[in-house]
Order: sequence, then C-alpha cells, then structure tokens
Amino acid sequence: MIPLTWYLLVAAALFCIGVYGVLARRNAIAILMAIELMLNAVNLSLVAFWRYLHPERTVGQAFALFVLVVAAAEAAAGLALIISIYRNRETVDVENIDLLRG
Amino acid sequence: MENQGTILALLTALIPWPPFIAFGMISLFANRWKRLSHTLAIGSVAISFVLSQVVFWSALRIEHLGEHPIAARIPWLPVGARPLEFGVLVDPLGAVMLFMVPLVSLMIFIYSVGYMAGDPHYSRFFALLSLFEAAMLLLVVADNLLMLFIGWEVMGFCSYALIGFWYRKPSAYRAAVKAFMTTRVGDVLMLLGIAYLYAQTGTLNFHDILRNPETLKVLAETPSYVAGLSVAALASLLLFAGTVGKSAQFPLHVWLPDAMEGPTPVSAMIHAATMVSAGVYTTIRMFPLLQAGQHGLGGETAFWVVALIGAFTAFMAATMGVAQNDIKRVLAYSTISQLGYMLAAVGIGAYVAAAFHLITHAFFKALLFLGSGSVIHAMEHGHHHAGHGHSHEEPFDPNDMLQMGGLARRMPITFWTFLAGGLALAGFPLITAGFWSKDEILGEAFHGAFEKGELLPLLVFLLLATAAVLTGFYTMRQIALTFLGEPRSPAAAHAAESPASMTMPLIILALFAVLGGYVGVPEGFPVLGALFGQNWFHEFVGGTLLEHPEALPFNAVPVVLSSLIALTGLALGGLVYARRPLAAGEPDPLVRLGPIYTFLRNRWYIDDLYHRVFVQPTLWLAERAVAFFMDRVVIDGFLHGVADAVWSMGGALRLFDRVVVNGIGDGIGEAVKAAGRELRALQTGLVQNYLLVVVLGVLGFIVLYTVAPMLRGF
Amino acid sequence: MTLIQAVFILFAALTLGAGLMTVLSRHLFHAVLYLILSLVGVAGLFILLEAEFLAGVQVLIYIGAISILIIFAVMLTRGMARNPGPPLNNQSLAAAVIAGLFFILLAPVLAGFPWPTAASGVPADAIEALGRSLVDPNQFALPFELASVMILAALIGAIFIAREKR
Amino acid sequence: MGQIYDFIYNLLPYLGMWLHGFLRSLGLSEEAVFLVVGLIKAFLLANFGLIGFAILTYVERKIVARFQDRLGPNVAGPYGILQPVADGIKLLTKEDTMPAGADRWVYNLAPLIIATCALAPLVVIPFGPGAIGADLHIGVLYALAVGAGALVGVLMAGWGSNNKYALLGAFRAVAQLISYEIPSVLSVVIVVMIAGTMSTVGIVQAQDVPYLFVLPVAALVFLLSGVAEVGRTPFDLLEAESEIVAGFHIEYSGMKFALVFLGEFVHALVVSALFAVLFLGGWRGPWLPPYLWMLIKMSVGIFLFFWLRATLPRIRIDQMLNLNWKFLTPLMILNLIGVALVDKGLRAAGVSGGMWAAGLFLFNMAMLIGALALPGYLGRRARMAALAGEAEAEAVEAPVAAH
Repeated sequence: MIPLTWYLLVAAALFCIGVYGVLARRNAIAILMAIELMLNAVNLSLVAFWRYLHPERTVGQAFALFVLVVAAAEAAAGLALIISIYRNRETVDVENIDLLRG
Repeated sequence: MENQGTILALLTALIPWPPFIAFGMISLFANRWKRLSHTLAIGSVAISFVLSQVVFWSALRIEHLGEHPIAARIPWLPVGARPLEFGVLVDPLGAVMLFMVPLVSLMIFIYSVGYMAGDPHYSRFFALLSLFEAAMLLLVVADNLLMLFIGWEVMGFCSYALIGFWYRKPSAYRAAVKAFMTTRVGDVLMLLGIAYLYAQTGTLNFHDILRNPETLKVLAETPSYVAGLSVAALASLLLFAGTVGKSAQFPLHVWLPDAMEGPTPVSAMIHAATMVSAGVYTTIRMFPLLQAGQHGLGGETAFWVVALIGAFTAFMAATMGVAQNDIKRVLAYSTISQLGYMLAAVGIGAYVAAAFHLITHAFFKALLFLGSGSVIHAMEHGHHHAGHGHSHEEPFDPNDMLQMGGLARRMPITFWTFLAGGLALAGFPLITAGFWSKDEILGEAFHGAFEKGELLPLLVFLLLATAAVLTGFYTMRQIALTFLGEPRSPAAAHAAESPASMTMPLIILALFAVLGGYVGVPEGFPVLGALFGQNWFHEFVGGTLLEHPEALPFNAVPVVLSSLIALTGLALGGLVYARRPLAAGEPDPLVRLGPIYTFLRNRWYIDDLYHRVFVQPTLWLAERAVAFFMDRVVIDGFLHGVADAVWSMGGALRLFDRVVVNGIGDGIGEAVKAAGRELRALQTGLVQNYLLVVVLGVLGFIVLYTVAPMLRGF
Repeated sequence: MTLIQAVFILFAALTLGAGLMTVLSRHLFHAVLYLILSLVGVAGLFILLEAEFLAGVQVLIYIGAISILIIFAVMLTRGMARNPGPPLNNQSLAAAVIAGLFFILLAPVLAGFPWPTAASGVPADAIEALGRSLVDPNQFALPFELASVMILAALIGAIFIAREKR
Repeated sequence: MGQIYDFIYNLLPYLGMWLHGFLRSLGLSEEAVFLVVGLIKAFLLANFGLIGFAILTYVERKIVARFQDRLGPNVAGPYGILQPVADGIKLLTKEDTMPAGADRWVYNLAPLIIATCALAPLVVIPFGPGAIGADLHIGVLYALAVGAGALVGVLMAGWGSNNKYALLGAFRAVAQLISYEIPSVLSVVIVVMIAGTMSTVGIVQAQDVPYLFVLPVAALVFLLSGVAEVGRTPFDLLEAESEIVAGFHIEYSGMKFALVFLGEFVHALVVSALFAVLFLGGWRGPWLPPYLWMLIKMSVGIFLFFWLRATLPRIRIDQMLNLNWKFLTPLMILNLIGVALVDKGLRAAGVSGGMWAAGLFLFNMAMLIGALALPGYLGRRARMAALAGEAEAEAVEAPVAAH
C-alpha cells in the first residue's frame, strides 16, 4: 500500500514546478501551461485526500471535477486573450507586455 | 402554521426575482421599445410589491416574530463542516423595510415614466432601475451578511451607472466615478468585517449571530488585538465603515451631493429612500453586535464612534445644506444629515427610534426629491416654452432656486405635497411623520443626557438639536425660494404643473409622509397616545432584539423641546425668506453671513481638502474669519443669533482646519507624493514580478503558521 | 517494495520529470507535449487512487481538449514558437529559489502530519454516487450549475475576444 | 455433438481458463499470472488489429472495385488475396525518408502514437462473455479517452514534418475530429444513461433489445460522427488530395506511413466494434457463438463505411462543420434531454421491456423526422430568398441595361 504522504509530496513537487514555470517563463502560453500543472497538483492532492480520508464521501472527486471545469474555462479564456494580444502586439512575451509600468 | 411559514418564506424568496427578470428582459429584448420596457419594469415592481405586502401583513399576524421569524435557507456550498448558506429572513425590522422599500420604489417607478419621457436611453434607465430594485430587495430579505453584501455591491454598481446616466455630461461621469470610488473605501472595510466575522463565528446568518447570546458573549469577550477592542466591537466597526461609505457619513459623505447629477428619480430612490438607508439598515441590523461589544472589552468605543460620526455628520451636513442654491443639493445634504440622525440614534442605543426614522425619512425624503424633480421638470419645460425664439446669454440651470419662485400658484399639487414633505423633514409638531420619529430620537438622547446624565447622549443631543434648527431653517428657505414670492426667471414664469403620472406618486407619498408617523406615537402622549394605544412600532420592531428594549416613559420636556426646535428653525427660515420674498437677481440674504456663508457654500472645503488643495483655503478662511470680527457690528440683531451660534462652532472649525487640514492634510499629501516617487520604481508593470512577491508572501505565511510553531516546540 | 509501489514511482517520476521539462524546454511545442505526458502521469496516479472515472475524464478533457487548444494557440502565435528566444526571464533564478523553498517548507509539513495509513475501500458504486451527488440539491447541484454557467460564459467570452474584429 | 458445439460456442472462455490453469501449474503466483495473461491478451488484441488491418485493405479495395464495376486487386495470389502481403513488403522495403528541418523526435513519434491510440480501445471490446481484454467499469469512457489521444499524434505529425500542407492537414483533421467528438460522445452518453453503466460488458448485457431499435437517433449520429472521426469519405477532408495533397501524413513513407495508415483502418475497426457493442447488442445472438456474432456485427459497420466511401462525394469543410455544430450537436443535446424525460416517464409509469423500447423508439423516430424536416424547410426558404434576391437584382438591372 502506498502512504498518502507520497501522493502529497508528488502533488507539492508538481505544484512547485508549476509555480516556478509561472514565475520564470517568458511566453504567456508557457505560463498558462504551468498553471495547468498547478491545477493538476491540486487535483492530485484532492483525489488523494478523498481516497485516504473519506472514500465514502464524494466531495473530493466532485471538487476535482470542478477544478477540471475551471481549468477548461481558464484555458479557453486565457488562450483567447493571448491570441488577441498577439494580434495587436505581435508578441506573447510577458516581458514586453508592461503597459502598466510606473 | 409551520406549513404556512414555509410558504411565506417561499414568497419572500420570490420577492427579488421579478425586477431582476425584468432587468434581463428589458436589456435583452425591450431595448428600443419604451412602452414595453416601462410596462415590464413597473409590472415587475408591482408584483414584488404585492408579494412583499402579503408577507408583511401575514408577518404582522405571527406572534413573537422576533423569536420565530419567517426564515428558510438552502446550503449554497457544502464545504467542510460550515456550509455557506443562502436564505431569507423576515423579522420585524426586515418586515417594516419590506413594507417601505417596494412601496416607495413603485411610486418612483411610476413617477419616472413621466419624468424620463423623451429620454433617448429610456430603456436603459428602467433596466438599471429594475436591477437596482432587485438588489435592494435581495438585501432586505437576505438572512446573512454575504447575500446582503452581494445586494449591496450590485446596488453600488447601479448607483454608479445611474449617476453617470447622462454620461455625456463630464460632471455626471465624474460624479459617478467619485461615488463609486468613495463608497469602495467603505465597502472594502465592510468586506473585511464580514470575513472577520465569518472567521470568528463560522456563520454569517443574522439569526445565528445576533439572537444567540452565547455567540455574542464569546464575541464580546474574545479580544481582537486591535486597539483593545473586542471582536464584536471591531467587527461592528468594520461593518459600520461600510455604512459610512454607503450612507455618505463624514468623512465619506462627499459623493452624495455630486450624485445629484443623476436623474431625479434616481436621486429620490437610490440616494434618499433606499440605498443610502440600506447602510443605516445594516448598522441597525448589526446593532446587537454593537451592543455586545459595549459590555465586552473596549467598552463603548464602538458606540462612541458610531454616535459621534452620526451626530457630527447630521450637524455638518445641515450647516452645508443652509448655503446651497441647487434645489437637489439642499435635499442631498438634508439626506446626509438625516442619515446622521439615525446613526446617532443607533449610537446612543435608540435602536427602534433609528429604525422608525429610517422608515419615515424614506417616505418624506422620496417625496421631497420627487417634488423637486417635478419642479425641475416644470422649469425645463417652462424654459423651453419661454425660451424658443430668442437665444440665451448665460447657460440655464433648472436646479437653481434663485431662478425659481412663485411656483406655488403655477403648480399647486407639487407645492402642497412638497410642503407636506418639507414640514415632515423639519419635524413640524404632531401632524407630520418626521416629528414623531425625530422626537423619539431626541427624546432618547435627552433621556440619556439629562436623566441618566451620560456624556455621549449630551453631545449627541446638542449636535442633533442644532442640526434640527438648521434643518427647519433650510427647509423653509427652500420652500420659500422655490414656491413663494414672484417668479424670478421667465422659465419660472412659464412653468406648468407636471403630468398625473408624476403628481400621483407625490400625493400618495405625501399621505405617508403625514400619517406614517402615527404608527409610533409614544403611549403616554396626551390625547393621541390614548387614541393610538401602545406604541405599535416600538413594540413590533423592538421584538427583533434579544431583550426587548423598553419604551421610554413619556416625558413632556423633550417633546416640547423638539417641537420648539423645529418651529424655531422654520420660523427663522420664514423670517429671512418668506416675510419678504426675494426679488429677481437679488442675492441670498445669507451672503451677509460673509465667510461662514462662503464656508458653508463650499461645503466646509472638505472636497477641496480631499483634492489635496489645503493651504490656500485655510489661510484665506483665517483672514476672512478675522475680517468677520470687523463687520460683525453691521450685522443686525437676528444675524447675531445665528452668527454667534455658528461662530462659536467656527472657532472649533478654525482649530479643525489648522490642525487637521494643515497637519494631516499636507502631511498626507507630502507623504503620498514622496512615497510615490520612491515606490514608482517598484511598479514594473510585469505581472511576474508581482507574482514573485505574492508567492514570497505566501511563503511568509507558511513560515508563520507551520515552521514557527515547530520551532517554538523546541 | 511491492509491484504497486513500483508502478507508483514510475508514474510519479513520469509526472514530475515531464512537468519539469514542460517549464524548462526551450521549444514551446515540446513543452506542450511534455505537459501532455505529465498529465498522462497524473491520470495514472488517479488510477492508482482508484479514481478511474477522473482518470478517464482527465485524459479526455486535458489531453483531448485543453492541450489541443494550447497547441493551436502555440501554432497560431507561430512567430514566437518558431524562433524562440531564451525561454526564461531574468528573474528565473529567484523564481527557482522561491519554488524550491516552497517545496522545502511544504514537504516537512506534509510528511510530518500523522495521516491515516490504512484507508477503507472505495465503495463499488463510487462513480454512481459521484454522479448523483453532482445533481443532488443538497450537495453539489448549485455549484454544478454555477460551474456550467461559468464555462459557458468563458467560452462565449473566448469566442468574442479571439474573433477577428472587422 | 453437444459437447463440441458447447466447446466451439465457448471457445474463448475455455482458452482463457486453460491458459490460467496452465500458468498456475507452472507455479507462478497469482500476480504473475495476471501479468502474463495480460501481456498475452495485449499481444492477441494487437495482432487482431494488425490482421484486421491487412484484411480490411484487401476487402475495401475489392468492394469499392465492385461498386465501381472494376475487378480490384487480382494479381497477387488467387483473387489477389495476397495483395496485403505484397503491400506490406513494399512498404517495409521502402526508404524511410525524413524531411529537412523536421522536428526529429516529434516526427518519429507521431505515427507510433497514432497507431497506439487506435489500437488501445480494442482492450474494452468484448468478444463474448468473459472474452474481453479488460472489463473496466469505465470502459466506454476509456475508449473515447484514448481515442482522443490520436489527435495529439496527428498534430505532432503535422507539426513535426515541417510542411505547410501537413500542418494545414493536421489543423483540418483536428478541427474535424474534435468537432465530431462532441455528438459521438453525446450519443454514447445517451446509451450509458439508458444502460446505467459505462462498462462495455454491462452495456451489452443490458441490451435485451438492441439499442439500435431503442435509440435510433443516437445510433445514427454515432455512426455518422464515427465516419467523420475515422476521416473517410465523405469526410476525408484531412487528406483531400485535391486541396492539401495528402494531409498531415504527406511526408511519411515506408513503415511510418504504414503505421499512420494502420491507425486509420484500426480506428474504423474500433468504431464499428463500438457501434456493434453500443447499438447492435454486441456478442448477443442466437445459435452462433458470441465471437462470430461480434465479428458479423462489426463487419456490418465496416461495410457501411466502404459503401459510403464508394457512393458519396467529399463535402466542403464549412459544410462539414456546419453539419456538426448547427445540426448534429443541438440534435443530440435535445435528444439527450428528451430520451432522459421519456425514459423516466415510462419507468415511472411502470412500463418496461418491449413496450418501454417501443415508446423510446417512437419518440426517437418522431424527433428524427422533425430533425430531418427542419433543415430541408430552412434550406428551401433560403433558396427561395436567394431566388427572390436575384429577381430583384435583375429587375433593378433591366432599366440600367436599357440605357
């Protein structure tokens, strides 16, 4: 049997990888992917908790599903934004998108 | 019974829906179809009105509505052990609101048909108005702070959209943005309060928190580590901040007068009858929390804050109202001032009085606004009527009271209704609703001040009394300038009575403004008291609280006092304006007050202060104040009275200006500028930099909550 | 180490390795492929957790839809993808440190807590129960509706934003 | 006699039992046996796919030839039976080229992924009671999911081979596949809803009446979108020679091309198998042994594919997408809701068995007729409008021409 800790550690690691990606990638799409990674990490821990703490309750899985939906919506909207940005500015490089520079 | 209760709850839950649906349908389908859109809007409000009446009257028949209110909830998000629940709650307080809100709004909706006729964005107006109505009703029937906050914010948006309704006018959209931003300040704090309360109690349901002694006790005894306040006190103060924003209390009152840029029905509905009173309503709702805080740690701090802010605002706004020439701005300031009354009442523990004044005020203030609207309407039409053909040199302002006069003859219905509203506002003894509610507040204050001999009620009483005088004064001034004497402009000369769709609501509201007060006649009152039996309103609404507040024993002194106060104010106004009506082009007699007039006219320069223009006005004011000494001699006897009164305040104000304005004022200004210069470098505009910091913050928290305890363990 | 644990380690390694490559790989298209690989790994872990349904949905939604979407975006913004500059920005080092720290802080907490080891078995009708709970007004009906409305709004918004203005 | 019949009837289960016993007798642990059996099953299924592919190529060419009044392959071996072998040898011996500037790994992996994703669903195809790769209780979902994986392969192929035609082809392919995923998934959902399980075996066992006669709309749409997903005429736009040369696999040759090709055919096989399982009652049938029934039912689907290909012309891409988004998807959503309601209603009324099936069938038929009538009506109106417009135009032009 696999201890719950293993899953949690994997999830945490995946999440941190995602954080790193979000913070360090230049390309907006890449950042989006990193976010997807983070969401997956969350899902993983959700399901792990469901399995080990309350397999008889459906909350864990249900929330994982909701996260999935959110991820889908986020991908759709985010990519649409990125594409329209690309149309206007010929770049999806976050470092060049700094209209708010003080 | 149980069954009936659930049915009632269901009805209650249905109340906010019709306007909301109407909003959707109008904005989607009825866009360029005026008749349909106002039919939809009014129809929907009418439905809500009927529903709420049904609920109200059946709520009356329920024994001990306070203990067993009409309530039902559904789980919204079953998270962990504390599901977020949505639900409806109608306790006595909610019931009276439920009686007032749809009635007033229905009147205003009908009125709008006449007022907005011929506006290009007719449908948008009604769509927004309906959405607003839906939000307001949601707020009233809400059984928890979260729902209340949702309604609250939606109303904020609608207010913004409607103030800026004529967005082509720069002043309009500036006012809109100003209103939105100013209220934001309060709302954020309020949200904090809500979150704090949820974190502490695990529920936002009114009934669970406010009618649950254990919870209150715990809340009152847990320290909040902020200024030595108890959790209850802190939470109630945070929530109160929201009220300060929404109900335009000092120091966040600046937006309300500008909000008059919106169409008049909007001013009547949002900025007089419903939304701004929603702020007060919230405070009244959370009163038990406030009360709990009183006995707990931090003592009466919360009470002091609420009471003083309320009373001071009441006074300040009244003084400002004296010096306005814009008919709507006068009303705006009187609104602020009256709201201050209610909050002051809450602050001195006069729970029922506050609620009472809230209701009556809603009626007569809506009436006044609609009346002024009909006047403005008439002025505009008169202007067109008079003005076609020859051109006008100076831009015409239909709101300027100095341009009016003599309208009483030209538009009798408006005049009489307006008179009724005005007298109610001034608290004309016995025959107006305003008197009873205001009297109850003053009575409570008096009771606390002179019979219990406490300091806070004394201050409150003095401020409120002064404010009452001023109220009477500017009301009379307004009525006189607008309706009496001779027309001072061609427009006024050609003004004509408004259509029935506008006068009808006026009449109905006037009835309530006059008779509404009799539901709260003190029991011991000579003749009338015997006539109406016990103080129904007090008994009913008092039931909302855990321990029923006892009605004050009847005491003639405050009653007489407050009647005198009201009459004095009216008399003064009459002396100055009615005795010898103003001729065209003649300046307002108050100008002779010199600096004080200017000072008031410029609304204490608080706006300027907020625009970080500090120094000049202060110096300027100072030297004028000195000059004021000089020409004091020339001012005749009557002016002495007012002058002395206002002047003695003036001293305090000069101090206020020196210390607050100079010190804090440009202190803040400089600090902000400097900080801006320094921090500018930080704003790279790169999202990821910000994120980096955010994550750092998260790390900080992790350390705080996990690692630190471990270390402490060693 | 039992067989199942070996499988777990395999999937975990797949997930993390691919995830790492996702954020590191210079070429965007490869990044997407690695992302897909990592998602497959997660799906595998789901199966190990006896959440087959989620695993299936994961593959269907993430790999069948989302990653395809991302690939499309990559190709539509080809100017970037063809000749990629340095993949990382100039705060990458700080980011690495912070992410590392994050894990270092997180790990002991997760590992330290005494989690229940032996879990009770998954009920046979887990999937059915899940389905019912999603439409049960006392459980997730409202959030479910909310989610559906949200995704609808997101899609409409996406169409509106990305559409060629003319 | 009876025994022989019984043996033939239950051939596959017997084989399974024998294999299990044999392995146990070798002293393997239960786990190990599980593993080995799994491997063997996988091997068998893969080969089933491969052989099926080989046969299908031949059969298709024969059938299509008959349709077009030709002979078809007839040189290699009697009736050209050995044609597939010849093709195989040719493909194997062909030079394996790699286009310049191709994305090496991606380019090489793509065919593998396509082929694998095509073969994987075979795992959940039941060939009889107890004769299935693995009876997952998310069987159908699994089939759909891994099938979706092929998209990635297609995109990889299109991208990797650094060729604009390939990329365009890949785009088209994915657009088409993803779009038609939706109605097919919806129809599967309907079946799952009625059967109350996602396990393929369970669905087969639930079909006392083949769902073709209970949910005709779903069946039809599933078949239609199946054709589209397999990407065969009339939906073979992803390799429309006339427009984008050969689509995403233009650059592939030799073995890799063979893999892509295999993927396509196996996908067809799988779709028809799923059709058989979901709507034709899978292995169930009188007299004949289950696996034969399964094969027969599969061949029905296959034959339909060939038939369509031989008869219909290719449609335009906009027509294809319109058909999907504006007709099939809404239809399926409505059908889903309707079927759910009718089913609930019938069950609530205590109707079951034949009557229940008849009720659903009637409902579906009504819906189908309505659905088919509507676009016809709309189309007619549009044409009328167009004609009127032309008439006006002429009326306007006439005087102009006179001048």
